[in-house]
Amino acid sequence: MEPVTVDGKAFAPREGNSSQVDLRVNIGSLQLQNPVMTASGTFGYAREFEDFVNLQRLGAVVVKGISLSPRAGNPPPRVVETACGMLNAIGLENVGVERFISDKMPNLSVLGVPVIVNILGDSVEEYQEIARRLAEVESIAAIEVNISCPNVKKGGVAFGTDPQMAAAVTQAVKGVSRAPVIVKLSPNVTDISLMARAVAEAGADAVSLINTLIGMAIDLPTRRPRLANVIGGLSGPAIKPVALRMVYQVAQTVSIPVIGVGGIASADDALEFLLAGASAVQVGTANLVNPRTSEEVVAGISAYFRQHHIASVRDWIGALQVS
Amino acid sequence: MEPVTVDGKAFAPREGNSSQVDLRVNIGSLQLQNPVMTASGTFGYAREFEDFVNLQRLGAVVVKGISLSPRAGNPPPRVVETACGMLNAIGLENVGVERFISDKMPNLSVLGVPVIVNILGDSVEEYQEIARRLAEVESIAAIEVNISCPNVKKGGVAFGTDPQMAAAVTQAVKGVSRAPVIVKLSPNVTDISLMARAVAEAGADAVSLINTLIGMAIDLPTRRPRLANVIGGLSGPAIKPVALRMVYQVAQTVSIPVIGVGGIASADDALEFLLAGASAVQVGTANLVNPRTSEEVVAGISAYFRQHHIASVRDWIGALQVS
Amino acid sequence: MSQFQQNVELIRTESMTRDVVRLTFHAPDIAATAHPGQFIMVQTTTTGNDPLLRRPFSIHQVNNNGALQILFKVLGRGTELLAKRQEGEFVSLLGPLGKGFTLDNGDASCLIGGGMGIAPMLFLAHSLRRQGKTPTVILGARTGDELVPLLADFQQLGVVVQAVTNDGSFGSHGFVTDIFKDIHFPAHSINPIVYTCGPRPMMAAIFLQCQHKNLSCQVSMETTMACGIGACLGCAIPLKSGGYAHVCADGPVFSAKDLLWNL
Amino acid sequence: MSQFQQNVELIRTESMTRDVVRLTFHAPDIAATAHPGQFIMVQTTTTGNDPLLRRPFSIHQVNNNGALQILFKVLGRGTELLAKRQEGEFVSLLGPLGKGFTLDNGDASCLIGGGMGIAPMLFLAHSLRRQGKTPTVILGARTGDELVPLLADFQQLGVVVQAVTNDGSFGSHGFVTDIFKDIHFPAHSINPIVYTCGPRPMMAAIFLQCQHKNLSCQVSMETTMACGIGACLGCAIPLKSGGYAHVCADGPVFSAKDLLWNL
Ligand SMILES: Cc1cc2nc3c(=O)[nH]c(=O)nc-3n(C[C@H](O)[C@H](O)[C@H](O)COP(=O)(O)OP(=O)(O)OC[C@H]3O[C@@H](n4cnc5c(N)ncnc54)[C@H](O)[C@@H]3O)c2cc1C
Ligand SMILES: Cc1cc2nc3c(=O)[nH]c(=O)nc-3n(C[C@H](O)[C@H](O)[C@H](O)COP(=O)(O)OP(=O)(O)OC[C@H]3O[C@@H](n4cnc5c(N)ncnc54)[C@H](O)[C@@H]3O)c2cc1C
Ligand SMILES: Cc1cc2nc3c(=O)[nH]c(=O)nc-3n(C[C@H](O)[C@H](O)[C@H](O)COP(=O)(O)O)c2cc1C
Ligand SMILES: Cc1cc2nc3c(=O)[nH]c(=O)nc-3n(C[C@H](O)[C@H](O)[C@H](O)COP(=O)(O)O)c2cc1C
Ligand code: FES
Ligand code: FES
Repeated sequence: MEPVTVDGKAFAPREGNSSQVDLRVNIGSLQLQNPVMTASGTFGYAREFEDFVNLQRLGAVVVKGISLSPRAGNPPPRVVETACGMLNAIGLENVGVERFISDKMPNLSVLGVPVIVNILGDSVEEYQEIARRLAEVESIAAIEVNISCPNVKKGGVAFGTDPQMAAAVTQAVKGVSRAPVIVKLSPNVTDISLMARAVAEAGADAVSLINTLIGMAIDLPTRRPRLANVIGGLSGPAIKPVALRMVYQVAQTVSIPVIGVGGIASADDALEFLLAGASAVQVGTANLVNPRTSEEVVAGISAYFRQHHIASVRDWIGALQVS
Repeated sequence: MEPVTVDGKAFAPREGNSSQVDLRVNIGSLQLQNPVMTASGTFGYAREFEDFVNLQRLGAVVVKGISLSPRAGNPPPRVVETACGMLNAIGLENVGVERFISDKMPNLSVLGVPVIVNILGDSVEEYQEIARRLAEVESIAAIEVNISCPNVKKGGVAFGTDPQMAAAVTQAVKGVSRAPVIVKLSPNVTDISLMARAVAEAGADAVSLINTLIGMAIDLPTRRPRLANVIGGLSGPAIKPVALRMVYQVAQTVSIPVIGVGGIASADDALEFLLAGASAVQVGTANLVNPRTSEEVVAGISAYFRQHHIASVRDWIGALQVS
Repeated sequence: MSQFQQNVELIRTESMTRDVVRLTFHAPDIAATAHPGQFIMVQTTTTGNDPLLRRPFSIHQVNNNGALQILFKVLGRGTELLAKRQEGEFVSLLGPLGKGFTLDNGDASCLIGGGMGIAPMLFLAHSLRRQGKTPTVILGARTGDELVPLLADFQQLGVVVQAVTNDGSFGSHGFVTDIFKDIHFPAHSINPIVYTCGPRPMMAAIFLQCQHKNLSCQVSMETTMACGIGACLGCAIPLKSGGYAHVCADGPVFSAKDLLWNL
Repeated sequence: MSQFQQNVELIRTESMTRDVVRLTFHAPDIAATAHPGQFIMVQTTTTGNDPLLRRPFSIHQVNNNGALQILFKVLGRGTELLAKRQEGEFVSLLGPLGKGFTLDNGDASCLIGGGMGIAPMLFLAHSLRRQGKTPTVILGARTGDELVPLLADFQQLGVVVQAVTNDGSFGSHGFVTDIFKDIHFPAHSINPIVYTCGPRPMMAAIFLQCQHKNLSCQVSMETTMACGIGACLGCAIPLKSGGYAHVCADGPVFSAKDLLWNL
């Protein structure tokens, strides 16, 4: 078989069965069979999707953010649709780390798919304590640290907007975690590369981005905010251009793997994020619209690579042609 | 006529002819007949819209950004559609301040609508020099300072992301400008309130927000960025939730008027921005889709106020009910 | 408890009133497993991502031939788009979703539907009849136009419908609560039960009456929803015991006494 | 030079091939003021903001009864949506836009349309015929299916069409350039002119031949556009003299010699 040249870059087709493509990627010490994950908070505890998705086909599932103590979440309304997107203010409702380990993990660990646990806290100590508890659970494939939360000890400034605080959280979690540590970056910053560099230097094994953009919606008839929480997080196709730009930017800044998130709803979307330099992607809001999306993205990437004779996803990652 | 109570807040209907509503707003020393402007870069030099809009019905028109010297702009492609939005990388193509004054202003000043001139520069001195030249033109109603540009003297950091630099530009322009000075804020910052406060303290008569979010799009078949400039500015309905949130936030921070921009395509959208605390609004991308939008927004606000017995737009501005 | 995501054929569209539409789909898998009170999430767009989210609708009726109906009022963009879909087109449905009405425990029941809350009552009445029960049915609407086109379907089931309209244009003049006030179950009834769906204030008033009458009351609740399958936690509803339930997974039917009503 | 934004009735839809569609609107104001080579911007959505922007199409033909036609290939979401619109529906048009072909200066002309670049050539041929001129017409397409349905309209105008297909399935086998190569205007022609629209490489090749033949050449250019009315400066095209022109306002028809071709 001839090597295929695309815009001057040679893509070496894989030997042997040309209908097989190598989709494996590494996130720190974790090897995934393919680069497609689900995004935290949009895939429940995975079981909700068993009727729609063959979970074993996914690269990994990332579960809803877990805090030290259970949280009831925000009063409703918690979600509102916007143009090509949605705002959510779930308020990080979750069962807390203890019940997560006792009630949820046993179910999760038998699904045959790597489970990544998203965590959140109000202080460095809280993040660390959650990570310490999770380190006891062997079947956890990785920790994803959601740093978009406000630091209650530092006057409520979000960990995700201050490089020093983000580095401190990363270091604290990394220090106690057995599994690779992914730090999930907030897009609500002036320079996301700065944040990425800070957490990379603090020892993060990977970064994922983007979390939601902060937004708001107003109900004209009642003259009130449409979310009880007033503001919420914007996600969905509307934010894809912002996510893609930030992934491109960060992938050029840090050498650790970048996981692209934001508005991915199809294999084409995922392929674009990989081109921009992401080593893996997460499907978020699209799961809520079409619960089969994540598996369709895996299948679509395979089909595309077969059709275009791309032997390995590693040849594709970062292959964007910028003249 | 009875005063109307809406959610506990009394709206006093205007005396006399109840079908007339008072839409007048003040931006610094400038009084506008209504709060609806066009956004810079989306309304050409206004003449392009004469077949569609009765320009005299608008509050003001804001013209395309003007630099000291003419700029050719970026190579194509310069625009690309995204989900409920678009990216542009026009590259600030403009005729330069001299030809603007000699060729464009004579036409603009006879339109019967206040003309606001958007300006941009690579250094504080450049901004000031443009403002100084424009100060000689009496018919200019206000200057809008676009601070999203990189400061070439300070290593290319955008004026719009550094409070000190933004304040310096504001002060410099304000010092030479005869007309009120509006500073247009970038949303690509961690804390837009900080930026607003900095320019307010430096003497800005008003702030307008938001400019575009930085985004990117990729063309899968060619594996290239879809904009020749790689990155561009995201605008349109997709960004409305972000704009609304920032306007709400800034309106609670500064006491100077806030002009709301971002995804406004209807009177309902405009009414929401006014509720959130904007004293005026700008219609941007919507002009490109429906060139009549700006006039329709004016008419729609009037109709809504008449129907709901709101006597004056000043009773509506900031009337959002947050419990 | 299987759930399906399927592109199914729209086999019949009916304009019930100016702004109430009934759609019939050929959706045998969903129809076969559906229980009364469950709902489906319907994709409203055919191209593009705006509106982005599916819309929830109670299952109005199913039959053995795989037909599944929804009945809805055109309110905004999503329902507008759905109302425009033509027979023969395909529509993506997700369902059956949520927990429906509990049917088994009582021998006497009263079904109270108000406005579009009538939608799930047809399926419920049908299922109760199949169990050999004869529920009392109270249907309320703003005006007669919204009620009349629905009566025949209930009557076909052999149930007696008490109609009430807010404007008195059909049936009694007033509200469903005015009728329910005077309903008295036979003294020997075992676990008599009230099923209701409609505007929140209506359901709250019915629940209050049930408390006085010592009747158990099942309510079908609405919230804004993103996913409908328990994935996003967007559809929270406050519980009397504190915290929240999720309407799409724990409901939409709840025992009224478990909810926080702020009565 | 008035421009209109109007909701007009779609009075006829024609499937020319599997993916080429012709739509006829009743748009008397736009039709009455349109010049060949001008275009319209068409709204593709009926609800929602996705796709957000209008799509540009050359005016294919107009008549005295206010009919206006576009001819297009289904490529992406916008053209897909347009292809689905039904007769009797209303569509928002913006036009006539841009600067069309210059008709007045010559007495001999050759019209060369390739692919969807054929679209504006019908209107142009029609206008030239009304001026009593008899243009030479070369139409090229990938395959015969794309050409055949269009021939009758040109023939009705009384012009001779030279057809060429890349696959040889109809007319000559090859490219429009192969035909044009052998076209020689009468020696006494005053300002003979070549009008062309099609893929950029085709137009570049035609322009090159024109330069050799010393013929003036007008090209109708495409770029991505947001507004179509000169407001956004999105549709830049590099000029030979440096800087950019704007296709929607300065074009879409340009004198080929003014553009930067990178030949
Ligand atoms: C479990 C469940 C079952 C439902 N069953 C039915 C049914 O059988 N028949 C039926 O007609 N409707 C039913 N609804 C409500 C239905 O989902 C909404 O009417 C629909 O989503 C509105 O979509 P839209 O795009 O037309 O309106 P939008 O554009 O989303 O909104 C238009 C206007 O309607 C208001 N609105 C939106 N959703 C609701 C709502 N749930 N209740 C009241 N006002 C609303 C909005 O605030 C807005 O003012 C059900 C809802 C739930 C949660
Ligand atoms: C002045 C002008 C006149 C035109 N006249 C006609 C005409 O008469 N008939 C006709 O069929 N088309 C014409 N076009 C092209 C037409 O506008 C596009 O085909 C259309 O906008 C595609 O829209 P879409 O939503 O279907 O495709 P999109 O979803 O926007 O794009 C789908 C795919 O097509 C590609 N594409 C998009 N636009 C173009 C383009 N302009 N050329 C080539 N590929 C493109 C995209 O890169 C993408 O790969 C004209 C364009 C201009 C600027
Ligand atoms: C309903 C909802 C809940 C979310 N919860 C979390 C969460 O608990 N932790 C987290 O890090 N991100 C959370 N996110 C953010 C997503 O994981 C993702 O970063 C974001 O939605 C952007 O991707 P998308 O556009 O594909 O949805 C949530 C998003 C949504 C829509
Ligand atoms: C094509 C285009 C050109 C623009 N040019 C300018 C400009 O010259 N100066 C400026 O301050 N903003 C410019 N903007 C930003 C708009 O004025 C506005 O702030 C932004 O588009 C958000 O509003 P919208 O969503 O209503 O378009 C431009 C926007 C677009 C789409
Ligand atoms: S709607 Fe998503 S959990 Fe209920
Ligand atoms: S498309 Fe907007 S200026 Fe040409």
